[in-house]
Amino acid sequence: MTNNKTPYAIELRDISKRFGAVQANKDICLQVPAGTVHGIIGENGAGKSTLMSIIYGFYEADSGHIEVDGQIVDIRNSQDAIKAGIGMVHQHFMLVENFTVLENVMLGAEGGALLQQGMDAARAELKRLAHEYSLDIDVDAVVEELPVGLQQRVEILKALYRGARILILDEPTGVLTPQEADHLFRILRSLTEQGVTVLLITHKLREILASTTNVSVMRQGEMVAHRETANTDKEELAELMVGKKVRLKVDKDEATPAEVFLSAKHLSQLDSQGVKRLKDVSLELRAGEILGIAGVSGNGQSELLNVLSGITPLDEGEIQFAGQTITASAPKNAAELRDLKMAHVPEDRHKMGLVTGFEAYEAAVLGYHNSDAYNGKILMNRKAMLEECNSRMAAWDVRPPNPHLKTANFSGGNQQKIVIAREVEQNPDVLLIGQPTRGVDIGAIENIHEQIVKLRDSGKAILLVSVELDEIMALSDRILVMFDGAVVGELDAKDADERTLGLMMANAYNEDQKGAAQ
Amino acid sequence: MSQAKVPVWVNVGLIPFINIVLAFLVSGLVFVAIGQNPIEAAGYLVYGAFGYDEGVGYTLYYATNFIFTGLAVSIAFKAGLFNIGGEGQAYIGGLGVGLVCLSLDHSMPFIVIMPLAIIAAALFGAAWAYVPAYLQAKRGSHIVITTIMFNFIASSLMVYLMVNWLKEKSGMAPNSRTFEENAWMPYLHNMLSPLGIDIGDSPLNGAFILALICCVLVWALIWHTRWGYQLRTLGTNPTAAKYAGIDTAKVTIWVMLISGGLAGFVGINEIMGVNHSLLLNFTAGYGFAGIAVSLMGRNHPIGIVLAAVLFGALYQGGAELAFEIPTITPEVVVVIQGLVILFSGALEHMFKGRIEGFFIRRAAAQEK
Amino acid sequence: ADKPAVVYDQAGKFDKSFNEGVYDGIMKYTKESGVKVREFEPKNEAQVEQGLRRLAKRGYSPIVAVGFTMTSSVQKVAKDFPNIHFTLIDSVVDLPNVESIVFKEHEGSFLVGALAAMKSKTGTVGFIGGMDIPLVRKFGCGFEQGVKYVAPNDTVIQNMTGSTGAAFNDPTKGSELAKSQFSQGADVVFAAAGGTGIGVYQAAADAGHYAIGVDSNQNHLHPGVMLSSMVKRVDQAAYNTFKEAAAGEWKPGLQVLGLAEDGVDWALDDNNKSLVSADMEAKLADIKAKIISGDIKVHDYMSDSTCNY
Amino acid sequence: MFDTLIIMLDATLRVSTPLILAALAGLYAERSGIVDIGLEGKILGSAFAAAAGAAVFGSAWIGLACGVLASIVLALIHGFACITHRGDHIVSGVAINTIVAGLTVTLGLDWFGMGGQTPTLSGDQRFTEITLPFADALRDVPVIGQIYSNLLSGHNIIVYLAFLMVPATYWIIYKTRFGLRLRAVGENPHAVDTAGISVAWIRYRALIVCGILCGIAGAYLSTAHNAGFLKDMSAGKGYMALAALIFGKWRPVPVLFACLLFGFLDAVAVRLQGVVIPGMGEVPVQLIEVLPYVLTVLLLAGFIGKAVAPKAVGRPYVKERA
Ligand SMILES: Nc1ncnc2c1ncn2[C@@H]1O[C@H](COP(=O)(O)OP(=O)(O)OP(=O)(O)O)[C@@H](O)[C@H]1O
Ligand SMILES: Nc1ncnc2c1ncn2[C@@H]1O[C@H](COP(=O)(O)OP(=O)(O)OP(=O)(O)O)[C@@H](O)[C@H]1O
Ligand SMILES: [Mg+2]
Ligand SMILES: [Mg+2]
Repeated sequence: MTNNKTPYAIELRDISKRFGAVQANKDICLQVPAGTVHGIIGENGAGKSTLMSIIYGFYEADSGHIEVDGQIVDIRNSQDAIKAGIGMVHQHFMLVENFTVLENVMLGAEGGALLQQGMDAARAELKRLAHEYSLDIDVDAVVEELPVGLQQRVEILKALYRGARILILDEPTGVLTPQEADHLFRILRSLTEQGVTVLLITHKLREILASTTNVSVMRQGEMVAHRETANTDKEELAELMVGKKVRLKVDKDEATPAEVFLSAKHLSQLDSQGVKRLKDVSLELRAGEILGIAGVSGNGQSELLNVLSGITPLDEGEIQFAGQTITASAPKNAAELRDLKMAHVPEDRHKMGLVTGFEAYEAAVLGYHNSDAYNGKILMNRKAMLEECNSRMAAWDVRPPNPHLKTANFSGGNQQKIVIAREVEQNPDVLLIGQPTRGVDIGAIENIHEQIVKLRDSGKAILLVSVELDEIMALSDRILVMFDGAVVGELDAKDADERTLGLMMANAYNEDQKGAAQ
Repeated sequence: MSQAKVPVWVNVGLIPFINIVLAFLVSGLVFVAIGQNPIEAAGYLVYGAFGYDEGVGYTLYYATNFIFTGLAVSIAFKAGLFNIGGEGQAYIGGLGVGLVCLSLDHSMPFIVIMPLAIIAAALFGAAWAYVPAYLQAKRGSHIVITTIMFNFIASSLMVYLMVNWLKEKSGMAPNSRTFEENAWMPYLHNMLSPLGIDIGDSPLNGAFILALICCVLVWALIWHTRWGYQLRTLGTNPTAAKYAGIDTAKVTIWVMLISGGLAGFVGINEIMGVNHSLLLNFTAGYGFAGIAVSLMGRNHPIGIVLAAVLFGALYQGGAELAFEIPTITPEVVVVIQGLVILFSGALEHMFKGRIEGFFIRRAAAQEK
Repeated sequence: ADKPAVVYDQAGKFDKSFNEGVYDGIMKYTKESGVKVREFEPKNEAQVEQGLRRLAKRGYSPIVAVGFTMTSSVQKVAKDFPNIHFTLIDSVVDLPNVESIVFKEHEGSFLVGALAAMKSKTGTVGFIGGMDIPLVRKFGCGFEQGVKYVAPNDTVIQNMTGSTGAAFNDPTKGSELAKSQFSQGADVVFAAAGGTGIGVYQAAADAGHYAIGVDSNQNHLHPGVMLSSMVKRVDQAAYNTFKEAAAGEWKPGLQVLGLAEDGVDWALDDNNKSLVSADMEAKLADIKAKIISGDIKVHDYMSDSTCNY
Repeated sequence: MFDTLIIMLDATLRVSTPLILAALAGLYAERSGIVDIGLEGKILGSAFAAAAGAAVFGSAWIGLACGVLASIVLALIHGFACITHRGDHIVSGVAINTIVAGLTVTLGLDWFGMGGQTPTLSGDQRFTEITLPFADALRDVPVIGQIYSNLLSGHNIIVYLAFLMVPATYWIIYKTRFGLRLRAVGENPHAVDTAGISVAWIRYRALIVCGILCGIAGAYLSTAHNAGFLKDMSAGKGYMALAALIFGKWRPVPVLFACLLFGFLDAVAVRLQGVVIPGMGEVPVQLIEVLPYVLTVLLLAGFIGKAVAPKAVGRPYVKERA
């Protein structure tokens, strides 16, 4: 690094990429010295994944070029990138789930027209890699039967097997507990010691500070800053990401929990494959409190929301709500629960909360479309729907305030406002809310957090699911931690810190306590 | 954002138009390949379809079938279901019509038979759609495959019934006896002549009016009722439908019942309106053509009527063409139909990106 | 003016049998008289009537309608155009401007049945019908009588191809049925099945057995395999119709053509000469004479819908 | 009884041959993620091209080549629509079936003037039956000899080819690089793309193989099993093959058995006409005809096992955030 004669492991010059109307990357320049971990941060939609996909040949840049080890390389597809020694671990794994680990690793690098020859060679090479980087794995296991952490390991092995010298990791810790993440970073360190260069994308500033050499910040498709990690801090990075000073704290008073609005006992639920996704979950939700559910994504939080809101029927246990008892044999669907004043802001607004093909005024009644307010005897009452949509758009500052605009054409934050407005304006007793600020920028986040606290203060019960520990800690009055479909711990918000929650999320808290005791 | 900048008329007008023009251009090549002048052929086609009263009547008579099957395909499509079973549903719908006419024509007046026949067409068609719908809704069986299978099952069932039970004893072919005239759907030329309006003799009959009524009802149902709202939600975002508490299984089954019922109305036009007896193979591919009609009509009743008339014109004009030029078979129309499905269905994205890109760039340029 | 026309049935004019027979008659007429005959091949039920109506409107007369499937359409259109002459082949419509021509297929089938029995070495012969309708059973019944007349102890295996119109155009099934009959010992098969027959004859050729054609003279299809054909002179009927019409001698009413009228017959030409011995030929001539004279009474299946003779 | 069985099985082999070829063709397409209800159209198109080619050039082999070529072209059109332009697979399949149904008759009429048929083929224009070595000598050996001479011997070369294609397909799918990639692309095309392999190219190759096999199936219909082309002669075999493919759960050997079962039912249906079964009366042939379809529906409904399709089948591949 000090010797500026050494070419960079990878260097980007003026990379631009446009998707239709969206300029995802604009004149991006980046220099990464060999053998370092280089962090890239930026808000959702800043263009990080797009940039990495361009390096990996998944997308082709509209303009600009890439140099590897000082040589211009023409990367038109992933094949070219692999040849140039680039490997990538994607945000969403690129694995064939019903293949074995070995088959997945070999795919694209079979070493001949017949499989048998390559298979033996691959086995040997994987053994070597496993040994060298402590990446142990059963190569004959079928991938869909492996836990996510191991699936990620397969992805890394895939890249290394192809001889990657530059490894891109796109939000690798989103599915890991802090402890698993630490293990990953140890692996990365041993990789860099062998001369591998790592590009790391993450939202978690803590990880950036702990494991990178340099960090670059992207905002709205542009590269806005480069820093040496040693010379920066959380506050500066956050400000660079958003472009203004950020308050990382929410103001709220002490909660005054009152009567139980909703109680769930021993809930269990099976998915279509017969796998138990919820295991004996019990909880109580009181008026005037925010109950946070923490956990690594995919540990039953979504299923819990779905069962509580009536989207999927439960298989065992019972729910008490609004004087009704809901069981497997006496289920209530989402519409019936809405009538009992339960509202639900789903985790994924695109997949669930909205119909992106609908105009805003139509999407604004989703779930309440049977209500008398929107219906005449036979036909729907469009006028009433439009009037209500107009007034809500004004109240919640939805931009643009056009009820006829297709929902898809609002930005993420405004879509989220439409959903939250719809649910909150029905004046529910219980609000289930999942990932309220996912994909929403910091400005809008503040607003949404304020609204949630306001609702609590007016005596409603709120169940908050979020994978962002910061958000959970900032908003909740009480926190439940979920692991593998079960509730594995409960904390008062005052006692929560990142380490404790992290251990609980890995279901390692008790052992850790024991270890400490000894 | 990207859609906002593309004017609506581009998506509902220009792009479909280009697709159809392409289909016709390639059809023209087919004519050239068989040594016919495409312009001359088109001339016969247009004259045959629209050149004289009777021709127009035939065109609209064929269009009636296409409206029914086009609506059937499109309402299912709106709910995200691909109903390839229109053929079988139309067939069984016709069976229902035939059974009503055969059992009541001696004892009941037209005014009783007609509504009963219409109900029977809908019920029988719906019944044939019910099993695939139920299996899709409750067991996730792929409706495309099950409806294809049910087309074959319908055709065997009809052969069995016609040959063993419904065939007129004295006749050769497996046809039922001809209904008494009080079980005939009146011809439009007969309905209009008392009013002093003279249109040429053609098979165009009361079923055409039924088809137009169906268009209005389907339009209102889809866009102006809460049930239609649920259906569109299911069709565009099934997960959101679950979230909204919509009983997706129920909506799936109901929309398929309606779809099957609409297809069944082909039986009114063919059995009650034209053939006046129950016979084999009267559906003649109308069910499959419904796919093309609904694609071309962009799943909107107005579009479907236009597309149905276009297809009716092709059928009638094609018959005229084959009549005038014996070396051409009416099957050439089937080729055109296939090309329309190819270009306006399967290849709909071929120009879409580029055309939309053009308008987006133009809009962007204007902003600056 | 002389404006003859013809409407074929949906099998089309090149079905190698019935429609093609009409087509041959037309060719002959056109060649002799120089008058072109307007032809139309409808593709569906609605087009049959439409075609007839259109021809009538344009003043074509006589209009020959081929096949029993046209019956109801001819009935309707002929009523609407009393000045146009219609000739319906293979079915009957009783109107003053319609001539109906039907054939005594059972008589011709009797002859080829007798021939089959004479030729068979195994004592088993087969009959393959097209669509299972009385008209086709009439062929089968006549054939069976002919076989039994020559060899009362011979077995006649009978199969029908199907129950719909498609059964007249399913050579695959025809060939499967023929193979099945061969494997049951049949060594001569008679197919009265339109286009399906093509598959039957092919199977006979492949297996080295004999086949008998139907409607037109099909001996040329597989010389050495085609033992004969039961010809139904639709060509002659069509030819005569046009000829009579041109001469102003066309008459309405029913015409029944049998052996006596040369309406049906068995075919003997260069293609099958070597297969038919002089002895067989003589015997057939004798039987034919007896049928014409009434000494042999051939039961018509369609008279009582049974084959009890 | 034994003889009858042999005869039925013999017919089963003949009838199931086009089904086997077409179902394997479908297997390649669907394993690569492309739904192909255009099997029917490809068979029909090839049957026509093969018969036309054989009639014009006087050779069954040239006919076969024409048939295969025509079928590949149709497969490529399907690919162009579904792969290159991300069109709906079903719509494209329907379009191809419709176009072919009309075009074969239209061209046939123009070329041969025989109502859309081709001339009847004979001699070298057809694939004729091959007698296996010693078949005649062994004919009289009970059971084994009968099976060998009457059942196994005496089919045309395409029948043997079809049966050989089953182990060949098994080998290709499970033991070769192409097979690995093919299976992967039908399950998760993103994984294949990021592994540096072109999704489109694999799918195109799968469709070409599909075209070749459908082409052989079509040529079999018109130049081996029959002697010429007839309008609509594929008569639903493509759909039947699709049913067999589902029934065989997209795996070569089970697919073979599904085809044999369907072929057997067909052979039985031909022979059961008018047969009176004691106690049951006359069996309606339609009942047997309909069995394959009913069985497939029951299978899909999960009443007789579960049919799990390749995960990515029917979904156009778009590079986007998953
Ligand atoms: N395939 C695509 N088609 C159209 N637009 C796209 C596509 N992929 C990304 N975009 C858009 O490009 C922009 C940048 O997206 P990108 O995925 O690179 O962001 P990111 O920084 O990785 O965000 P996140 O933190 O949410 O992963 C966004 O506005 C996104 O909507
Ligand atoms: N995959 C995509 N394809 C097409 N357009 C997209 C895609 N993803 C996002 N967009 C469009 O890009 C625009 C920006 O979306 P994005 O969610 O990044 O907004 P944003 O700038 O983050 O706004 P907000 O601050 O409200 O969240 C929106 O209009 C959205 O419709
Ligand atoms: Mg990203
Ligand atoms: Mg955003």
